[in-house]
Amino acid sequence: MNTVVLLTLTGLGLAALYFLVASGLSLVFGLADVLNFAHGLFLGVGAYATWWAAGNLPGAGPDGLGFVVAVLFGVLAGSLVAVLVELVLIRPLYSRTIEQVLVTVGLSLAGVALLQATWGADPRTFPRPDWSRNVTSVLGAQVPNAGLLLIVAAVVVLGALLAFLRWTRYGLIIRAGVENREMVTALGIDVRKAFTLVFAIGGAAAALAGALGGVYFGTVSPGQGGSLLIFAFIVVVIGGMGSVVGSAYAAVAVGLLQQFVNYYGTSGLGDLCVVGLLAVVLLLRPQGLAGKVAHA
Amino acid sequence: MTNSVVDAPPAQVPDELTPGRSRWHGLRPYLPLVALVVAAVLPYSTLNLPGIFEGPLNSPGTLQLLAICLVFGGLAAGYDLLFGRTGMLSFGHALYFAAGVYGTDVLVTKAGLPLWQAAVLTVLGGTTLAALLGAVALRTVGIAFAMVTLAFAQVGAILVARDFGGLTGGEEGLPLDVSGLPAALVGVTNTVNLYWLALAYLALVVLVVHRVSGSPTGRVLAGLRDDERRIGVLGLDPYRFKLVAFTLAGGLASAGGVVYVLIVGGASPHITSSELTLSLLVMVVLGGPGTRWGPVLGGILYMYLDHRLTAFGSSDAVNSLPAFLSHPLSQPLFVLGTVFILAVYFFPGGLASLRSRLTPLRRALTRRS
Amino acid sequence: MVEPVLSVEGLSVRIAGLHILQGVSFEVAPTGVTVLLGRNGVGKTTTLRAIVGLTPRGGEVRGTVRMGARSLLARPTHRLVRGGLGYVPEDRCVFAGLTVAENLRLAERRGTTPAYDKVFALFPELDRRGRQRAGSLSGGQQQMLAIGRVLLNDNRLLLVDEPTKGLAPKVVTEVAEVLERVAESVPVLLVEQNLAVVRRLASDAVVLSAGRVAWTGDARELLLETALTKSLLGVGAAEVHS
Amino acid sequence: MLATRGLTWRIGEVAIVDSVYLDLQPGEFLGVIGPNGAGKTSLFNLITGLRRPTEGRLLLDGADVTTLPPHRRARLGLGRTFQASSVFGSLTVRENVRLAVQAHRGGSMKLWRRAAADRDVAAAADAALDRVGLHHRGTALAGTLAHGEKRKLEIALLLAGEPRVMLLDEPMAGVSAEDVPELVRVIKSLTGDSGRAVLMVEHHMDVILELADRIAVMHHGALLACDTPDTVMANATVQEAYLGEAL
Amino acid sequence: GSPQDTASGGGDAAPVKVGLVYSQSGPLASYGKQYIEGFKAGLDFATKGTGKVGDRKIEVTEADDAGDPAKAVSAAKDLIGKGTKIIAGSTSSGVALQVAPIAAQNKVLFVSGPAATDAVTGANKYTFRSGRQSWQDVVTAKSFIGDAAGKKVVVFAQDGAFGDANEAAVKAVIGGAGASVSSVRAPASATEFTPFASQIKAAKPDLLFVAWAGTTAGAMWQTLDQQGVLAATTVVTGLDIRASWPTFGAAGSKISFLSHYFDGASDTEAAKAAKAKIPGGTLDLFHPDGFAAAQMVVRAVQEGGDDVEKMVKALEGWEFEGVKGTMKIRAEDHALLQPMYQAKLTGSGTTFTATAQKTLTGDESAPPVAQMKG
Ligand SMILES: Nc1ncnc2c1ncn2[C@@H]1O[C@H](COP(=O)(O)OP(=O)(O)OP(=O)(O)O)[C@@H](O)[C@H]1O
Ligand SMILES: Nc1ncnc2c1ncn2[C@@H]1O[C@H](COP(=O)(O)OP(=O)(O)OP(=O)(O)O)[C@@H](O)[C@H]1O
Ligand SMILES: [Mg+2]
Ligand SMILES: [Mg+2]
Repeated sequence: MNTVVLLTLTGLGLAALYFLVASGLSLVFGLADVLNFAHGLFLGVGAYATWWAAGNLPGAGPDGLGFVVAVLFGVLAGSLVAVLVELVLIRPLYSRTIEQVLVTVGLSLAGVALLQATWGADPRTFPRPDWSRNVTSVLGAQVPNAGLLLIVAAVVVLGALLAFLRWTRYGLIIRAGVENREMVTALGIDVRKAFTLVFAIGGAAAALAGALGGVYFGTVSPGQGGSLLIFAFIVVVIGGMGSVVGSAYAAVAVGLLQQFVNYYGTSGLGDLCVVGLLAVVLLLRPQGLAGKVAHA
Repeated sequence: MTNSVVDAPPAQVPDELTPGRSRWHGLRPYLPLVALVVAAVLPYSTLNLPGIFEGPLNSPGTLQLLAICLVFGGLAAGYDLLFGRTGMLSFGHALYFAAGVYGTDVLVTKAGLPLWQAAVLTVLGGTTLAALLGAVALRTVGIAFAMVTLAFAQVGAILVARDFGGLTGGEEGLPLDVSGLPAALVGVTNTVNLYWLALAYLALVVLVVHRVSGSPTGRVLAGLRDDERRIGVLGLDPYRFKLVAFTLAGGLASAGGVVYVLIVGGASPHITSSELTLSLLVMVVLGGPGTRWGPVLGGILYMYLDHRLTAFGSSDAVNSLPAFLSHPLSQPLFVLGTVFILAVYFFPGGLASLRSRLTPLRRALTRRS
Repeated sequence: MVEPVLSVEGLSVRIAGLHILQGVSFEVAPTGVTVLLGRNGVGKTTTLRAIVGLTPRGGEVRGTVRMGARSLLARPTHRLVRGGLGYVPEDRCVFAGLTVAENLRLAERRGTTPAYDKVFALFPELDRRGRQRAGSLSGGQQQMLAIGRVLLNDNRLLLVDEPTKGLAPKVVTEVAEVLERVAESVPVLLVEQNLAVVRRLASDAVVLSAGRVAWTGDARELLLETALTKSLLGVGAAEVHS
Repeated sequence: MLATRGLTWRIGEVAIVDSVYLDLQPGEFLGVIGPNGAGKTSLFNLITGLRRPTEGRLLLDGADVTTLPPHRRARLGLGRTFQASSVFGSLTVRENVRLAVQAHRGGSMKLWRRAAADRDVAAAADAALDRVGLHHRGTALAGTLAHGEKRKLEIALLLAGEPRVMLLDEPMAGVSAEDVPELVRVIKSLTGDSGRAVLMVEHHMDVILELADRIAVMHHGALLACDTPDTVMANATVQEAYLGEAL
Repeated sequence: GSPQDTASGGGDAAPVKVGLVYSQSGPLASYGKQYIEGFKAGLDFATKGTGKVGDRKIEVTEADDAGDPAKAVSAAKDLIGKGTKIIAGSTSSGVALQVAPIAAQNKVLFVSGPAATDAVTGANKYTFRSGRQSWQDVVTAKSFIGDAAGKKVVVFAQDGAFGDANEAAVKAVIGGAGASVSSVRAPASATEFTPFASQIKAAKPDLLFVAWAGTTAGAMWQTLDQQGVLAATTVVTGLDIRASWPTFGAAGSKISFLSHYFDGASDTEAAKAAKAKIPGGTLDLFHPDGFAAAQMVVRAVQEGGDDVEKMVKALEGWEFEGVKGTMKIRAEDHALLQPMYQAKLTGSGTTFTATAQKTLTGDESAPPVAQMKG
């Protein structure tokens, strides 16, 4: 019994991590129609910026309020980088999707290499509050606090994104802009601003995932973002492009599936099952679980 | 629409369908042949290109590098049959290449088959695999198709990494057992034969892609790229044509794998990764999708950079720079990534568009003279 | 001579090496409908798009376009539109993935009250189909939506590209009536192939031929002169009135 | 020749096409009119197989083709144009038509032949282009054509396939007044020979009246009337729901 | 010219070309860095600061393989084509395994570096190794449980060849001594380790042998700790490079480490020389490998000149004093017999210290003799 509880809760923690990575990806991918391979870079920036801040920024630290400041700094840095990327690299290329892919691939290579050139290839210990290393006993299962933190963060991010899409005009503008940017401008809307905003949010979500991922793994390394990205892509696609809710469902499905199959099955089967799930979902419902448009 | 991620393949008219009319009109058909001959006699040259290659053109190191570049030129050209010519964005093309590499390696090293048998079996197997998986994946379109192909390739990657029965060697890879191989393909002194083999492969792929693109089927593929529904209404089954293109491209890729494993002398799991497919995409876009020479050039250039940048990164020129420059520059991937980004801005439409971009210049010059 | 609301001078557009417009000059009167006529492919749409700043990437625009004292070229489209330049594109360009209501909501501008009443009175269909995805609307319905979107706001000039294309005769009449009413308060630059509509609405006409202005003047005059219509539009005056 | 037997297409509760019975005789020209959104294009989609009907059957030469995919129906001689022009934008005008000719003549699955060497296909394509008056645009990319030119290209694509039953979806929309008579002539010539049948949606009443042997009127997905032009034009409902007052 | 030119070796006073193909960039760049530092120090030590053997200068050419065997093969072929008779390096096992056959095909000497795979031992006549191999790790691990008979041992390892090799070695070494060995395997890409920790815990082993490399190691140790595995049983694993020590976190002090090398594990002449020579002055895991490689290269040149067969003869059975102490190249399969260490980690935060608990001699940790393949 407590194995099941343990696996469920840690599975949800994993799902939360996937969701945090996927949410930003899904937003940018589904709404701005940019297949953003540089998302892993934003993640890395968020993680390293948090790591740096905790050690060097006055007021920030590995614990208590200082930790919150450090994470905020990381998130800010991530969204700043995302905005810069959008302004400088992506903006001139809207409606040239394949070239965008090239640029984001280039960016992910160059960015990760830059992180490595600056901080080395070896994992660095991540500053984190002591409580995050401990466990909480839930129904007899020793659940890591870092996982619980991820779950809480994921729920908050989900709520915030839904509110943004539902209550602001930006959701609408972005969806329309994906279809036909020209026409949105012809309605008197500065569509570029909306797209920059999407990147800023996507970057912030990624950076948060990076920072909390750091807490979860206990280390940061340049390639960390990339390895999470593949599962995030799977989550985004299973969930349905641009659907934040869909990503949430898919993340839970993927996280739990992986966790349970890894325990009850043989090693590696978990990953195979996830990939199988992806193929099956797409063959049955090519638009993903939650349909195709960004109905928040 | 979300599908527009793949709507974008380039508005290039296939050269093959619209023979140009220029001063070189009479000569043009022979240019590829000339290029082939030049490439074939290249190993007889002792030309030294300092900075570009480590040694003279006929040194084993240079020939080895060129051979790898040529294989990837061919691979990119084959991938372009899917992407540039038909508008199918597959993220799993590495699988068929890897099938070629591991297939040959396992059949030669573990099963002890003679090379030619292993090669034939592998190419047949790779083609069949492409046909089977394509038949399933092509039930979806657009980004879903990209992801299903990615999923299949990922399964391949996991299986290779799992190292079932010690067949693939997992992350350590599987060195090719050369004891049964023809002597002409073994040893540094025979690198030139591998070069010629790679050249032959490239020529084969270019010929196939060229012929197919200029064939009635190629015309249909070009139509598919623009509007699949319309093809159906004209009385052609889009599924069949896409499957043919997918299978053909898969077969060409696995043939490339056979050549590659001989050149490198072993298989390693790098080649099963989705990054390889992504690099293929980059090669094609870098070169100019849907053009005859663009993907080839893109593939060659990409591989050249990929291999040479490691030497560039550790060169004295870089090391003597201040740290904030030399550190990133000594990371090959940093330079490679930056090159992609710059390429997009400075050569939109890929290398192949350079010619047309230079045309106004040339015209201006000739007018003046 | 009254001050024109829009004056175009020596407008030239090159796209992909093609000289599509070669020095087009004309003016749009501050009231009524000025119609832009010409065969397929002479550059009518290109003219409108150049005015709102939507020439495709790589296109090169020369000349001057002014609205009052302001020069329009080189200003971003969304500024022009917010400044009161409404544009209804040729191929409707409704947002297929959005619902009708969302399409309309998108056109709302901050700081003004959108005139939903006016739009729904003209096109009750849009009210009824508020939750339908615009992509699944019939052709005519999409056209109504495209016009309705622009009419939500006050404009100083409307550019309308072939609004009656593909509409049922009854709706053509309705659209024509709508435009007639709209034109009472806002000047309209209209591209139209349906000469019956032109006859009903237009006060001034500009005829394009192969990227140049072939004729400008009073629309009624043009349509009554058989020789003129024959040479400029390829149809006799009699057919215009049939 | 072509017969729909209670063809119905529902989305949820709404019948977009509602139990339509139509018979098309060889050589007949049937005009279809109806208000915007009446379901005309949807009916075409059902007939050509782009959509599957929820009820009803479709017969072509007496054989049931209701479940055939679009390309099989096209092989049986069903051709159409699209309301929103859908041509192969990245191919030249000439290649567009050659593709259509080739699709019709078979031999598309030939990987090793030179397409350009097939003079029959080229000749047939040029003939089709000539017929719609697009010959001079042969080398332009179809994607860059002006609207009216695309309409003509659509018709050329249709002609190239030599279909026995042709479905034209608003061929005149956006065509300049000067070219209308020309296009009318082209369309008229379609039926003249060899007993082809045409089904044409059009909002230009003068064109319909000139061409059509019979006129079908659709309204809210259902067939309101299907009769000779005179009878239909005299119908009060048609007058009220579709034609309105003339300008 | 001819279709292909291969330069031949030089004359008596010409420099000796040595090619180093290792990771300067890529995931194993920091291993590569230690290796090259060690090599330079070793060269200095073995040539007594002259960089020469007799009159002949040792001319070292470095090439970056970025961890990719294909690039390593290209670089090796290039070097061999230019007349290089000695190649060393190979930071990763994949590279070592694919370069070794190249050496045999072209009859040049290959001294493999940090690559730990057992398969390099006995790969062929021309291939030697300057580092330790997985088997030696496992033998060291065995020394933690004393009498193995009747004990229950679990191996926790990554999928793939590295994990396979470790599992097989544990089965042979510890299982062979009477313990019952089972294994829990996880994908190398795993990010969440609870299921595996639960499986291990359920197995209640007397000894847990962990073979895990990669950036997720920190998360893995934390999970084992949180699920109480570290408290319940003796856990043995290899001590990785210094930079990774902080990632053990609180788990560090609860683990029994087997170690290939760490700063302070030995106090030999060579170790002192190495410490003096390398930047920073702190030795790390792979410095001894580079150092030993240089010693072996110098020995080969001294005894063999330009004759590779003679070099092979000179190295086979050679015993020398390396950084770790007495090293011996076993003639039969070219395994490098060398001391191995048991270690403890103490400290917290970012400062940790390792201390040697016990040293196993080269003979004590010797792997079984492998069949020489070619
Ligand atoms: N993006 C483009 N690239 C190349 N040529 C173009 C492009 N857009 C338009 N053209 C060409 O410019 C000419 C004018 O096009 P435009 O759409 O302005 O004509 P139009 O007068 O609006 O015709 P229609 O009545 O058919 O709508 C046409 O010959 C067309 O082929
Ligand atoms: N996929 C769909 N989902 C929902 N409604 C649809 C869909 N497709 C069509 N409709 C609706 O079905 C009705 C018929 O559309 P259709 O396009 O057939 O009309 P039409 O008669 O061709 O009109 P027009 O003359 O304007 O082209 C319209 O009300 C349209 O909104
Ligand atoms: Mg137009
Ligand atoms: Mg319609």
